[in-house]
Amino acid sequence: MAIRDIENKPKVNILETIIPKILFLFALISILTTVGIVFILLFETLSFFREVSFIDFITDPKWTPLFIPKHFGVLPLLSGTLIVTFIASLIAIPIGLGSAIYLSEYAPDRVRAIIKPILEILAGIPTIVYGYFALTFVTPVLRFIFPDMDIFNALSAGIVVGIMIIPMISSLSEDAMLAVPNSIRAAAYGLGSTKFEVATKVIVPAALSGIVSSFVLALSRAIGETMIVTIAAGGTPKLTLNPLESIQTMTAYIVQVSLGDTPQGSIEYKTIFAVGMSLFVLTLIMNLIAQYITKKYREEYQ
Amino acid sequence: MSMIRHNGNIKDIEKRRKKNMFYFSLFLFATLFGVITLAVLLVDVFIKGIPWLDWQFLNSFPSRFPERAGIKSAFYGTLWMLGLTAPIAFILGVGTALYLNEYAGDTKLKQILQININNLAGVPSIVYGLLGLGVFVRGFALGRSLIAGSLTMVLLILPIIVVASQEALKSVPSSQRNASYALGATKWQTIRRVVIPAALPNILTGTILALSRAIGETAPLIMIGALTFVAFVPGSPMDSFTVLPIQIFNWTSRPQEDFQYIAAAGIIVLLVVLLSMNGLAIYLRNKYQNKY
Amino acid sequence: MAIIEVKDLNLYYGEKQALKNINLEIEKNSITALIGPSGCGKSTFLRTLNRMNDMIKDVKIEGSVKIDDVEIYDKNISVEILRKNVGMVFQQPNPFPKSIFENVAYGLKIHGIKDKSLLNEIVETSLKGAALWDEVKDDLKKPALGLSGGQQQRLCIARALAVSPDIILMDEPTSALDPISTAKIEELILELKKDYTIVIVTHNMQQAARISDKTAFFLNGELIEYADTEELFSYPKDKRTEDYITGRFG
Amino acid sequence: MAIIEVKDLNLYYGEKQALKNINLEIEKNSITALIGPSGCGKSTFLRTLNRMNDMIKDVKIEGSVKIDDVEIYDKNISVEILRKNVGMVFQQPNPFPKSIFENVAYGLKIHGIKDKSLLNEIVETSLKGAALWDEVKDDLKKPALGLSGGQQQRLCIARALAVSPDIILMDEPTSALDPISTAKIEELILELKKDYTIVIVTHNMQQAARISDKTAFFLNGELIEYADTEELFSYPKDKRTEDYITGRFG
Amino acid sequence: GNQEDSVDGGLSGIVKIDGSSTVFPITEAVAEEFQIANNKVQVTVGVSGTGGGFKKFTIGETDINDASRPIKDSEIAKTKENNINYLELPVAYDGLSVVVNKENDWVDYLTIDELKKIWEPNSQITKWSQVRPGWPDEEIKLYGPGTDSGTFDYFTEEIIGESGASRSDYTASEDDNVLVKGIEGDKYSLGYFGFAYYVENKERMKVVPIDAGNGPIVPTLKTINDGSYSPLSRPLFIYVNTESLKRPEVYEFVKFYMENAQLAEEVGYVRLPQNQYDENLQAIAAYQQ
Ligand SMILES: Nc1ncnc2c1ncn2[C@@H]1O[C@H](COP(=O)(O)OP(=O)(O)OP(=O)(O)O)[C@@H](O)[C@H]1O
Ligand SMILES: Nc1ncnc2c1ncn2[C@@H]1O[C@H](COP(=O)(O)OP(=O)(O)OP(=O)(O)O)[C@@H](O)[C@H]1O
Ligand SMILES: [Mg+2]
Ligand SMILES: [Mg+2]
Ligand SMILES: O=P([O-])([O-])[O-]
Repeated sequence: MAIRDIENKPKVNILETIIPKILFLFALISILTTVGIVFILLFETLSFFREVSFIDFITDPKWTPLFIPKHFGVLPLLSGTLIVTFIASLIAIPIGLGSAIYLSEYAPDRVRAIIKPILEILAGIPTIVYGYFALTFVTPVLRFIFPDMDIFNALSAGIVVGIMIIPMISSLSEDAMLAVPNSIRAAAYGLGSTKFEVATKVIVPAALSGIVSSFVLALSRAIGETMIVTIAAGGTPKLTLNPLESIQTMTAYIVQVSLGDTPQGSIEYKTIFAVGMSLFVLTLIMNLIAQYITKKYREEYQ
Repeated sequence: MSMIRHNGNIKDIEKRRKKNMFYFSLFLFATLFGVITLAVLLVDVFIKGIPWLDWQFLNSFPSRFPERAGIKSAFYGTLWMLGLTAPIAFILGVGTALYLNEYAGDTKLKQILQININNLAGVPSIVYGLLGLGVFVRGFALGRSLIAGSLTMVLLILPIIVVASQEALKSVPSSQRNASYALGATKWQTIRRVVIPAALPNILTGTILALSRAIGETAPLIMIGALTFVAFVPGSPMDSFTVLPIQIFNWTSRPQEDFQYIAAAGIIVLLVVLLSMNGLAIYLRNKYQNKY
Repeated sequence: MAIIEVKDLNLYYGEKQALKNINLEIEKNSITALIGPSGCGKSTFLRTLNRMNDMIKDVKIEGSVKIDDVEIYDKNISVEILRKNVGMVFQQPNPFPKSIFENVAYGLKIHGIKDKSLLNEIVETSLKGAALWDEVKDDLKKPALGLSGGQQQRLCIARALAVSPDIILMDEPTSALDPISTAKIEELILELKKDYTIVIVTHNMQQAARISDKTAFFLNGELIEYADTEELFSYPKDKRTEDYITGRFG
Repeated sequence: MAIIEVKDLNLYYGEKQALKNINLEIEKNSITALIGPSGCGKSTFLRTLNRMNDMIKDVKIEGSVKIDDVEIYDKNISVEILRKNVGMVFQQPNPFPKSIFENVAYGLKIHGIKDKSLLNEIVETSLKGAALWDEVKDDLKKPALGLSGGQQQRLCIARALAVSPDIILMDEPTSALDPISTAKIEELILELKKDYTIVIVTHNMQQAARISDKTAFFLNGELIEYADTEELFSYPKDKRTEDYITGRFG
Repeated sequence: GNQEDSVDGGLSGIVKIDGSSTVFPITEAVAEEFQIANNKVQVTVGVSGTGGGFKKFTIGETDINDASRPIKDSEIAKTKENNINYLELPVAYDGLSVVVNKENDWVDYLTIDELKKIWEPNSQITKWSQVRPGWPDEEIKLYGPGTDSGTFDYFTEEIIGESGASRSDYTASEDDNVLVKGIEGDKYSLGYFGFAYYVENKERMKVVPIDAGNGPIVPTLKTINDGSYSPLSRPLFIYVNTESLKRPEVYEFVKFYMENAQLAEEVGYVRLPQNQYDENLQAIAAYQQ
C-alpha cells in the first residue's frame, strides 16, 4: 500500500544540504565588508593617532593638515558637515513630511500613481547632477538674494542636499503612515474627524517612530553626501555658523585629498582615514538609532 | 428635531474645514515642491545641454576642444561597469536574502547579519570608496581597473539588493509555500519553483534600482582614482576606464565655459540611461504587482 | 416615528452594484440586525448610514437616506456632525495607539471640548456606559492597546458614546471576540437600547435572534426580507431566507 | 481497520499547549469533520496528520500518530513522501501563479515524473476527479489565477489528487466561497470518499452534518466528543458540545 | 623603424600617464592627437597633481609623470628603492598667473612682498585695505591650488621662500574650475594658478602685473619666454620611465610629444626653444627597440 512508501527515504538530495551552505557563504560577504571597512579605517586611523593626539583632533579649532603649520582639529570639518545637514533638514523635514501626509492621507490614487514615480526619479538622480545644479543654478539664484554670498557656500549645498533627501523622508514616512491600519483611520472618521485631524491627531502620532527614524536615516544620508558638497560648498574648513560662507565637509575633504592622491603612509594620507572613520562612526550611530526606533515602533503594533 | 443640521457648532465646523483646506494646500505644495524641483532641474540641464547633444557627441572620445568632445568612452565604461556589477551583485544579493529569509532560523547569527546589512545600507558611499581603494586597488593589486571599480560598486549596492530581495521574498504569501510543502516538495524545490519565480519581478525591480544607484555614483570612483583622461573603449575588465558621472565631473571641473554645456549634455545622457532603468523597474513592478 | 428612513437606495462600486433598491425604516431606540452571507452588502449598507462610503473612491449612491427627517446626502450636510451623531463600532476593535483616556476623549477634543473637568466627566460616563469603568478606572493613562480584545471593543463603544450620538452602527462587533466577551457585549447592547438606536451587522444568527428587535436579511445586495426578528426566524416568508437561516449556504 | 490512529497526542506552541491528549481513530474511505470554535485547535490537529506543523518553530509534539500502521513521527520517515500520500487543501484557494496545467503537474514534477504524455494523462484524470475538467479543458495553458474562487479551490483539490494521495486533509475548504461553489465542492467531497479518506475542518455545522460520517468536536485543544455525525448532532453527550451546536458561543 | 609611426594604427598597447594638473592640458592634447593617429593605443592621463603622480611613478605604476616642478630628492630616493630609471624631459614654460575679479578696479599691480604678506602662513591679512592703504575695506577672498600641485609648491617656494608654507584659510582646490569660478564669482577675490588657465579664461578675470623690483610685468607668452616675468615663470616636465620607453607605443608617444610642441602653445603655454625638443628626441632615441 502506498502509505508504506513513507518509510523509504529517498536518497537525500545533495542540493538540500549544499545550497544553504553556499548561500550562507554569500551572506558572510556582508560581514566581511563590514570587517573590511572597520579594519581599513581603523588601521590607518590608529597610526594617525600615533602622530596626532586625540585631544587635539577633537578640540583644535583648525584643520590644516595639508599646510605648514599643520593643525588636526576635526571641528571645522564637523561644523561644515553639520551646517549643511542642518540646512538640509530645514528643507527636507517639513517638505518631506508634508508630502508624505499628502500622499498617504489626501492624494487620490491616480495622483499618487503619478507623483510617486516622480519622487523616485528625484531620489535616483545622481548626486553629481545635483552638485552641478547647485553650483550652476541654485547658487546664482541665491546670489540675487544674498549678493555678498560666497560663490561656494554652505547654503546652496545644504538646500540641494535637502532636496536630495526629500524623497527618502517622504517615502519612508509614507510607508510608516500607510502601515497604520486602515481600521484606525475608519475609527477617527467615524467620530467625525476632518482629514487634517485624522492625519495630525491620529496617523502621525501613531506612525511617529517610523517618521522619526526616516528623519534620522535621511540626515545620516545628508552627513555622508559627498559630490554636492564637493562641488558647491567650497574647500575651506572653517569653524563658522554663517551659511553664506564657503566651508568644507568631512566628505569633501576626503575627496579633495584623494583628487590629489597624497602618498600612502604620509600623515595627509592618514587624515582621510581618520576623517572617514569619524564619518563612519557618526553615520553608524545614526543608523543604529533609526533601526532601534523602527524596531520599537514595529513592536507597538503587535 | 433636526439634530444633524443644528446640533454642534456650525462655525466650529467651518473653522475646522478651513484649517483642513489650508493644510491640504500646504501638503500639496510640499509634494509639488519635489515635482517642480525636478522640472526646474531638467529644464536647466536640457536648455544647457541639448544644443550640444548630437551623434558626434555620442560617438566621440573626450577632447580638449569642446566641439570635438564626446561621451563614447564614458558610455562604454558605464556599460562595462553595469555588465560586471550586475551579475555579481545580483547573485550575492539574492543569495544572501535567500539565506536570511528562507534558511537562517531565528538565531543570534541571523540578527547580527540583518543588523549588519541594514547598517551597511547606511554607510556613506565615500567610505566604500576608501574600502575599494584599500582592498581592491591596493590589497588585490587590481589597480584602477574596471574590475576594481565594479567590485567596489558591488559592495556598495549589495545591501540595497539584499533588503529589496528580502522584501520581495516576504511578500510571497506563506500559503504558496504551504501549498508546495503539502505536495511533498522539499525546501529547495519549493524555493526554486515557487518562491523565487513569485518574488522575481520584485527582486529584479530592486536590483535594477540598486544598479542605477551604482551607475550614478561618483565619489567612490574618485576615491579609487578613476578620474582620468580615457579616450578609448575598454577591452577587458583589467583596463582603465571612465564612466558617465566621472566624465561629467571632469567636464564640470574644466574652466572653459563650453565644458559646462558639455557636462549638461553628458548629464542628459546619464539621465536617459537612469530613467530607462527606472522605467523598466516601474514597468516590471506594475506588471506583476497585483498578483495575489 | 422612524429615525432612519431609506428609500430606493442603490449603491455602486464602480461598475458593480452592491446595493439594489433598498427600502427600509428603523425605529428609534430599537435594535436592528442585518444578516446575510458574506459579500451580500451588509457592511456597505451600514456604511451608507453615516456616509463612511464617501471615502471609497468610485462609489455612486442613488436614492434617499433620511435620519431624523434630514436627507443626509444633501450638499449642505456636514459629514463631521453626521458622524458625530451616528457613531460606529467596527468588527476588529480599533482603539487608537493612545491612552485609554485619550481614546475616549478624542472625539470630544476634535469637536472642540477643551474643558478638563468636563472631559473627565464625559470620559467617566462613557466608560460606565460601555461597562468598562470598573475595569480601567485606575489605568486611564495606560495604553489602550494593552487591554484584552473584549475590553478594547468596549472601549471603542465608550469612544463612540462619548460624543453622544443618537444612533450607533455596529459591524460584527463580536466576531473577533471570545464567548465570554461576546456575552458581555451582547448584554451591553441590550442595555444601550434605552438611549440609542442600534443597527448591528452579525454573521451569527443566534446572536441576531438573541438581541435584535428586527432583522433584515440581505442577499446579493438586495434586501430580501425585513421583519420582526422572531417572525423572521420562525416563519421566514422567502425561500432564500429560509435556506439561509437553516444553513443551506453561507 | 483504522487508517489514522492518534494516541495521547499533545502539541505545544512554545509554552502554550494547543492540543491536549487527543485520542482518535479514523476509518478508511470515510469523511471526518472537525468542528469547534475559533482557536480550539482544529487546524493544528489537522496539520499534525501530514506534519505541516514541523515547519513552525518551537513546536513540540508528544504521543503517537500512525497512518497505515506507520508511526509518522519516526526519525526515518520521509516527510516528502508522507505529504505526497496525505494531501492537503487549504482555507483560501492557493494556486501557484502558473498555468492551470502547471499547477496540477507541479507535484508530479517535483516527485520526478517528466514523461510528457504521462503528465498530460494524470493532469486530465486529476482535473476530472476534481470536477473541473469540463470547465478548463480548453484553457490549460491559461493562468490559474484567472479562475473564479470556487474553480481555484477545485484546482487545488485536483493538484492534491494528482500525486495520488490516500488521505486528503481539508481546512475549511469552502469558507471563502459562494453558496454555489460550496455546493459543488461538497458534492465533490462526497464523490471523493470512494477513493480517499477525508478529514475536513469546517466552521459550518450544517456542512458537517451534510457531508461527514463522523464528527469530532474540539474545545480549547481538547477533543470533547467524537461520534457518528448524526448522533453527535442529535444527541450530544457533552453539555459543551450541545452549547456549541445550538450556537451558544462561537 | 619609422613604419610604426604611420597612421595605419599598427601600433597598440597602453600608455599610463598621471601627475600635474598644470601639465595635463598639454599631455591631454598630445594624447588626443596621438590616439587619432594610432587608434589602437590606449593612453590614460590622470590628474593627481605632480606629487600624487610621482607617488605612482616612483613605484612603476605609470609610464610617464607630468610634473610642474623638478623631482624632489625624496622622490628620487623612492625610484632608487624601486629600481626605476627615468628621463626628465622639459616640455614647456608656464607663467604662474595672479588674478583678480573683472570688476576689481583698484589693483594695478602687486609686489612680491605684498604677495608674501597675503599668502604667508598665519597671515593676518583679511581685508584688501590691509594690503595697501586706500584699497577697499572688504574681505579678501583667496583661491589657490591644492597642496598636491606643483603650482602650489612652486608658488610657495618662490614667494614665501619655503616650499609648502602657506596660509591655509583659502579655497584650495586641485579642480581649476573651482578656482576660476570662485575668482569670477567674488568681486573681492584673489587667486593664482597656471598661465594656461588664465589664457583660457581671459574674458572672465583680470591678470595682475607682478613687480619683482623691475616694475610691474604682465605675464604674456613673450615675458615668460624671455624670462622678464620673474620669478613666477617655470619650466614644465614630463618624466619617462626608461623601462617603459622600450615599449614602442610609449616611445612613439614621447616622440610624438616632442614633435608636436605647437600643442603646448595651443593650450596656452610657452614653447621651449626648438633645440630643447631636439635634445629630448636624442635622449630617448637610445631606448628605441
Ligand atoms: N471598497 C470596495 N470596492 C469595491 N467593491 C467593494 C468594496 N467593498 C465591498 N465591495 C463589494 O461589495 C459587495 C458587498 O460587500 P460588503 O462588504 O458590504 O459585504 P458584507 O455583507 O459586509 O460581507 P462580509 O460578511 O464578508 O463582511 C461585495 O461583493 C464586495 O466585494
Ligand atoms: N504558529 C503558531 N504559533 C503559536 N500559536 C499558534 C500557532 N498557530 C496556532 N496557534 C494557537 O494555537 C491555538 C489553536 O490554533 P488553531 O489554528 O489550530 O485553531 P483553529 O481551531 O483552527 O481556529 P480557526 O477556526 O480560527 O482556524 C490557538 O490558540 C492559536 O492561537
Ligand atoms: Mg462586512
Ligand atoms: Mg483553523
Ligand atoms: O597640478 P600641479 O601642476 O599644480 O602639480
